[in-house]
Amino acid sequence: MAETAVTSEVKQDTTTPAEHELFVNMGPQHPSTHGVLRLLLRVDGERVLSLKPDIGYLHRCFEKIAERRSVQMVIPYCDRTDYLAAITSEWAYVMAAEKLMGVEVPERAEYIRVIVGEMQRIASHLLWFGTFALDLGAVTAFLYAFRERESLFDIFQKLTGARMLYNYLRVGGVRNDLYEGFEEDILRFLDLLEERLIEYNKLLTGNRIFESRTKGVGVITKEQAIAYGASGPVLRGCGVPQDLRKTDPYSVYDRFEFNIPVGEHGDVYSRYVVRMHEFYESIRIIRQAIKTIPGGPWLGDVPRRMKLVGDVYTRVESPRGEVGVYLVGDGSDQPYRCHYRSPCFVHLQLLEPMGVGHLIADMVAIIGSIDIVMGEVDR
Amino acid sequence: MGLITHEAVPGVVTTSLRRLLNWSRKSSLWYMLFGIACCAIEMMATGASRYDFDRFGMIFRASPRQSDLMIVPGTVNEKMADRVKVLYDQMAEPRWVIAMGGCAINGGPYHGEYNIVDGVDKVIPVDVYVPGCPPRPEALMHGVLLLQDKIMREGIEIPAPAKG
Amino acid sequence: MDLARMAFLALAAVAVVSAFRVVTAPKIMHAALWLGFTFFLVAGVFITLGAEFLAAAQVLVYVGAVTTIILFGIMLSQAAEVRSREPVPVEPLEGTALWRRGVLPVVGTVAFVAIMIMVYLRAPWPTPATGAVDTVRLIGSALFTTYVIPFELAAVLLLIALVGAIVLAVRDDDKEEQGS
Amino acid sequence: MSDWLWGLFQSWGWSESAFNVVMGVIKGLLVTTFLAVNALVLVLMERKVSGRIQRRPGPLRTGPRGLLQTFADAIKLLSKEDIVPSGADVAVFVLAPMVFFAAATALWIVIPFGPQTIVQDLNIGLIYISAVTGLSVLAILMAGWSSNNKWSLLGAMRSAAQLVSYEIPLVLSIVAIGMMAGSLRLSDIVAAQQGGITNWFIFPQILGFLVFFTAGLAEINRAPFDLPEAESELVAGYNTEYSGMRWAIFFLAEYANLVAFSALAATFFFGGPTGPIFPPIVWFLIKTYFFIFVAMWIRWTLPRIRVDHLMNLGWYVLIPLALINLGWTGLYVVLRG
Amino acid sequence: MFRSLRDFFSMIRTTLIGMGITIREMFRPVITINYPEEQLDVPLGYRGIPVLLSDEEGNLKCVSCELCAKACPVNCIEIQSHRDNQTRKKVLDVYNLDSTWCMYCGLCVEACPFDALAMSDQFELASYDLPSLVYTRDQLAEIGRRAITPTTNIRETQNFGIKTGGARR
Amino acid sequence: MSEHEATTWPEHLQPVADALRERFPQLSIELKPDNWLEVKVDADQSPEFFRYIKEYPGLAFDYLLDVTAVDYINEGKLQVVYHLARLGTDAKKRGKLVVKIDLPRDNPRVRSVVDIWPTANFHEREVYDMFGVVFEGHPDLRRILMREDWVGHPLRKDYVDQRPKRTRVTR
Amino acid sequence: MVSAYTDVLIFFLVGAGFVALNLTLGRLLRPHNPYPEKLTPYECGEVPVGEGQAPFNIRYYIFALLFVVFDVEVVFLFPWAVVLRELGMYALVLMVIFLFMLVDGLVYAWKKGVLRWV
Repeated sequence: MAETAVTSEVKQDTTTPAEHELFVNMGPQHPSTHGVLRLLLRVDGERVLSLKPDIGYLHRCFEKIAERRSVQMVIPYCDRTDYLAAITSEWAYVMAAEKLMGVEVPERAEYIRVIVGEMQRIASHLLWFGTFALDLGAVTAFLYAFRERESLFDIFQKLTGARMLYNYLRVGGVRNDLYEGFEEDILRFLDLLEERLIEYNKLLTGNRIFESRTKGVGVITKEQAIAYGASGPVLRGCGVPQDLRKTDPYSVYDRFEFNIPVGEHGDVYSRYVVRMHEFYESIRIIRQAIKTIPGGPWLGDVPRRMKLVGDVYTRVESPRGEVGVYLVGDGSDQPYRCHYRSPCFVHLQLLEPMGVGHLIADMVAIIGSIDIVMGEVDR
Repeated sequence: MGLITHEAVPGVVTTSLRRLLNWSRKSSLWYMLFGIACCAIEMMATGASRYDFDRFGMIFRASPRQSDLMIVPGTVNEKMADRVKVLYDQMAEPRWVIAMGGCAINGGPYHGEYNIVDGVDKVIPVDVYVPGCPPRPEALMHGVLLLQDKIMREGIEIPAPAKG
Repeated sequence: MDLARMAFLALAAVAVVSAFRVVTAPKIMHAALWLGFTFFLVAGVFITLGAEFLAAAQVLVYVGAVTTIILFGIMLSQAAEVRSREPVPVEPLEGTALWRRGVLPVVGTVAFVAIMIMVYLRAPWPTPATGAVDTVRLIGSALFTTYVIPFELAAVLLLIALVGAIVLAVRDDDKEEQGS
Repeated sequence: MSDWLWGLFQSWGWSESAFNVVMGVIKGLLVTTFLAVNALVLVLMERKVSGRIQRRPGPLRTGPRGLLQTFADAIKLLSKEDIVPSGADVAVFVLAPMVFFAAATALWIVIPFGPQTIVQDLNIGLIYISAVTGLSVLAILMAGWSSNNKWSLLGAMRSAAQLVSYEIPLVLSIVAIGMMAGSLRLSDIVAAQQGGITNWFIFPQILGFLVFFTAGLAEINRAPFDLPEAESELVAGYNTEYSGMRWAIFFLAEYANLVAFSALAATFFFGGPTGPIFPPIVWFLIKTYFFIFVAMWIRWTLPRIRVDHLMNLGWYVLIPLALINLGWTGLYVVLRG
Repeated sequence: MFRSLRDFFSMIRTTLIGMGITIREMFRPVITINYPEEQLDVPLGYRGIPVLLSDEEGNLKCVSCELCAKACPVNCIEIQSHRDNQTRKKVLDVYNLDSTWCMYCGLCVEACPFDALAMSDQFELASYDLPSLVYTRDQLAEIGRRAITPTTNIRETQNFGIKTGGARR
Repeated sequence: MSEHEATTWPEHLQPVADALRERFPQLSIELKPDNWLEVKVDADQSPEFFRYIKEYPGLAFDYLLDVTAVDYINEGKLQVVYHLARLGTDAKKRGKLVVKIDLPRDNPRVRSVVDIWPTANFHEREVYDMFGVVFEGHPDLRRILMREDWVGHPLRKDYVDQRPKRTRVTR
Repeated sequence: MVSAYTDVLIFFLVGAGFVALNLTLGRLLRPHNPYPEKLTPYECGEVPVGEGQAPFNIRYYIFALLFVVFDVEVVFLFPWAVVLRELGMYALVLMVIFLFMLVDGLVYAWKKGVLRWV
């Protein structure tokens, strides 16, 4: 069995063990590393002295695959990069392809994209809420979040035909129109969610144990966050109001009214609060979009023969941060190169400044707070 | 070596004891909390309230020592393959493996790519294959039911039902 | 010979064997566990002598706390051979080592046993308490009437122990900070 | 029955001591059976309660309504391979669950099932309880140390520090009970609370109850103090390497401790196994299971507390509170005579 | 210390609030679907395994144009056909769909110009061995026929709810 | 690119272009969709360039989005692509910059930017892993996604998978 | 009185015996198939790195030390609890003095910060 260099490095270190220090492997199979993240911890008692993330346990060659498939065929693979927010990863890719091909997207399609994108954000945040609670030991909150997620999935299923990986966005629009009765379904769900969010807040957010576990833990400064290229709730938790939907609006986001929730302290709690507020903002956006959605086609005019020319970088605000797709075309219908910029890949580097000096128990909270999806990190 | 071996031993006592053992094993399949990719999320959803694995007596254990069932939920790549093997080895016998999703069965959508191990059965023996990408929770539960059938037949000569 | 006497002898004998194992156990962890077991047996001996309060205190303090502290000590110890789960190699004794490690302990032990026997022979032993006497109540009354001063002195002693422990630990920490 | 046996023994010409030994063994087996049955019920109850709280049915398919679930679990665990990891200290590894379970069993000697139904009504009952609960620290340290596993070791150190820290407030709150009753005998404590709800110790001892309940939860490793086995942090804590029956023994002992804790809470503060209409054993079960339910309810509500907060809670909050309670109880006892 | 005390009591207070929530949930009905006995209605348009559809006479609609196989991102469809000498029509001999490679994306159905393919509601595909996971023409056709029985009340053009053939407009 | 194109740029990008030209007069600047400015830089010029755009107050590109590479096998070059942005809600100050550096396919080497933007650490490791581009001055240039003993750089167009075949394991 | 405590001994033995019985019973039923890979200590799927047992920080020791001190104190408390009613205020005052000294030590420990968990 071949050892990775990280392992051998640790082996070198352990030949001269410092006083009361212990090397601990957290992952790839660990209940709270959200998949197959591996952390190499050097601990003194339970205090983390240094840590190294080791990734690649879910590297699935997405970028290579994209080079060998035609444009439409890549979309299902995009789903599988960030499998918790399939819509937003599709969106970034589809936008890039549209720009390269010069395809116009009908207005209705943009509205539908915004609606499903925000639904996806809610779904992703619900899962994050659940797993974060589970990491902190609150099993019941986890199951409650999944309960709500299932009712959202019912809508998704009716709309797209799948539970998680939708393959719903198309170059030039979306796959199918909203079904009849979608409006009632989603509005009913939003009402329910608002009710349940109060419950979540009572159960977890207000809880003293929860507060003491999250406040002041995993602090990063604004400067650190920017220097490390953080985005999404991690950046906003530090007080930087950076949200592509507002700062660099794509699609029709500039037509909706919503706020960018911003944290204060850059700790786990701030990130948590930012995400909890984003639920409400997403609800707001969906309500507005449902009210103002125009009629018309949901799929634009797409040339039968697709040709990708040039290169383009598009970015989309996913639930985890900024997803970017760098797409290069050479005139054929297959991307010449498709690079996927994942926010969590970048955030992983922040684990070290966040985690050093904290306890192992805090590591769990920190990993949960940056909401890692390994499929997206490793691609 | 215990009284109960993997081979079928004829006899009323051993058979009924065997049946009891199989019943207990199939009714209390504790699965290892082991998430790899997309399917892991569906696995979690299966454990959640809507579908509830606990109805089958299945709860998750974090340590492989205490788990009976390893659900491999996701793509196994070259870097992960060794770890999967180690984890499987560390499970206490009797142990079973469900390959969940196309990727774990034979690479699925990623088959043939560099770095992808085409199926977890190249690394560890698999008992039940559950295709889907990812399989719905019901599909996974269907797989579990199949596994329960298989466990019930272990060591007893009951003709296997026609596959379907 | 009644049951109590029998139990006394049996427990004492096992305790001696167990104490012997404390000294001879090749692994320090085992030695510590044997020690805990010995304490436990001594508590049993106390019971056969009618000192149930003392026995419970023995279990509470010695088995529960002192053995724990020893186990902690082993786990915290920096020396590799102490922590090791492998047996400690036995070296032959020679020269001054023989004197220091071989003869002296024997002399000390003999002297100790002699003193103990003397004490045993000369002390005015009370008759063993029988049946329903509430030893706790007796001890309580005695503690707060006859032995008030020693009782309060015990507090002082404990305080000193506490402060001493803290000082040692803190100093150890300081040293580390300078060292590293 | 005991009289009849005694007669039988006398007719055989056996001594009273032999009779006592035989009776002891019978009682021991009875209590062990009681614990095992309780554990079987509790595991199911926990899964059902957690299920209901989470809006799902819990075990359903094993036996009618899932009632046989724990039997299946037990048989499976019994027939599960037993792994002793390489590099483990085998003797200690094997011994640890024994010590843990033996301590859990021995605790039951002084717990009253009825006003007079106690295995042995020791007149140092309260000290005995304090002493025996302390033994589990040893077992956990043994388990964590001998496993040759880092997670086990971390879990063991954690739980040792936790148990050690919470033992003190627990014992201090027990001392206050002794003061209230003026005796360390559990039958006396039950007797002191006879005669209606107003005599229950919960009222003067509300602070003591708070301390006892919190420290007790920590002492038996129940959430939110289940740090030794914190799944999301330490995999499975000190029993990470234990499989099959050995692990089950730890599990069993923890449930035995939960029952003991609930029974003690009922005995100390809620009048013990007495009450109107029903026989004492029914009241014993009602009160005990009430606290078991509360413990489960708490477990499925709260997130896990962090280890340093746990220590702070123990040393900065519970011990001062316990001491204050001690002073208050002293005044109460002295002034009321 | 006073801070810790305050924390302790606020901890107890918030715990009681949380317990209020959980006990309330406890007396609400369970939301679990008791799977093998009862099953969630799979919505119209759910993407299970792709199946072959037949016309009223029970003949496969497929004309072996292989567009689905070309549209498949994972090449999970294997088609073999021959041209019938009399009718000059292609006859489908082999239509193998590897259900393990399939990602259930529905692109094949969208590519089919003849409404001969649809995503079914069939997802319980688990099996003990690998070969049985490759679905043959007849198996797929059988599932397809089951779905257009009149009881299911699904319009033919919308088999399983998915618009087949040219979902473009 | 040429002067007359520059006049069609959105107003807020003009100062950025001016600031770039001020120091690097030869720089070709191109406008891409979504108001991205694209510049091509030589490998030996890159350290100076990156430091300048980070530290010059008029530019201050503090936010490195992405580092990646493209293997143009037909042109015989590897192109490393940097995407940079400035943070801020003020639309006036926003600017987005694409920097492209062409490298030879055999022995591609370029100066690391980890000391300027720490976030480049993982990105550069990934590019090294996938393309074999060596980033000089990188603190820890190891493979990140692939196994440490992996042979070759998979995202190169001429990469061939040379793994031995695995066989099925049965009980 | 001794007989009361034979039960204690018996209970310990019965408890240990129950464990032993179960393990022996299990031996008849369970498979036993150790091989080196199976016996490797669990470390989240990795091959273990370094020793399984490293020494811990000395700070942990303080908790044990404090525990011993307080345990001894508790031993004094129990007899006092029993006789408090008879002896009255006098014993209460004595005990308050006694406890005061120990609390002193505890406060000292707080101030020194040795109760911080590492």
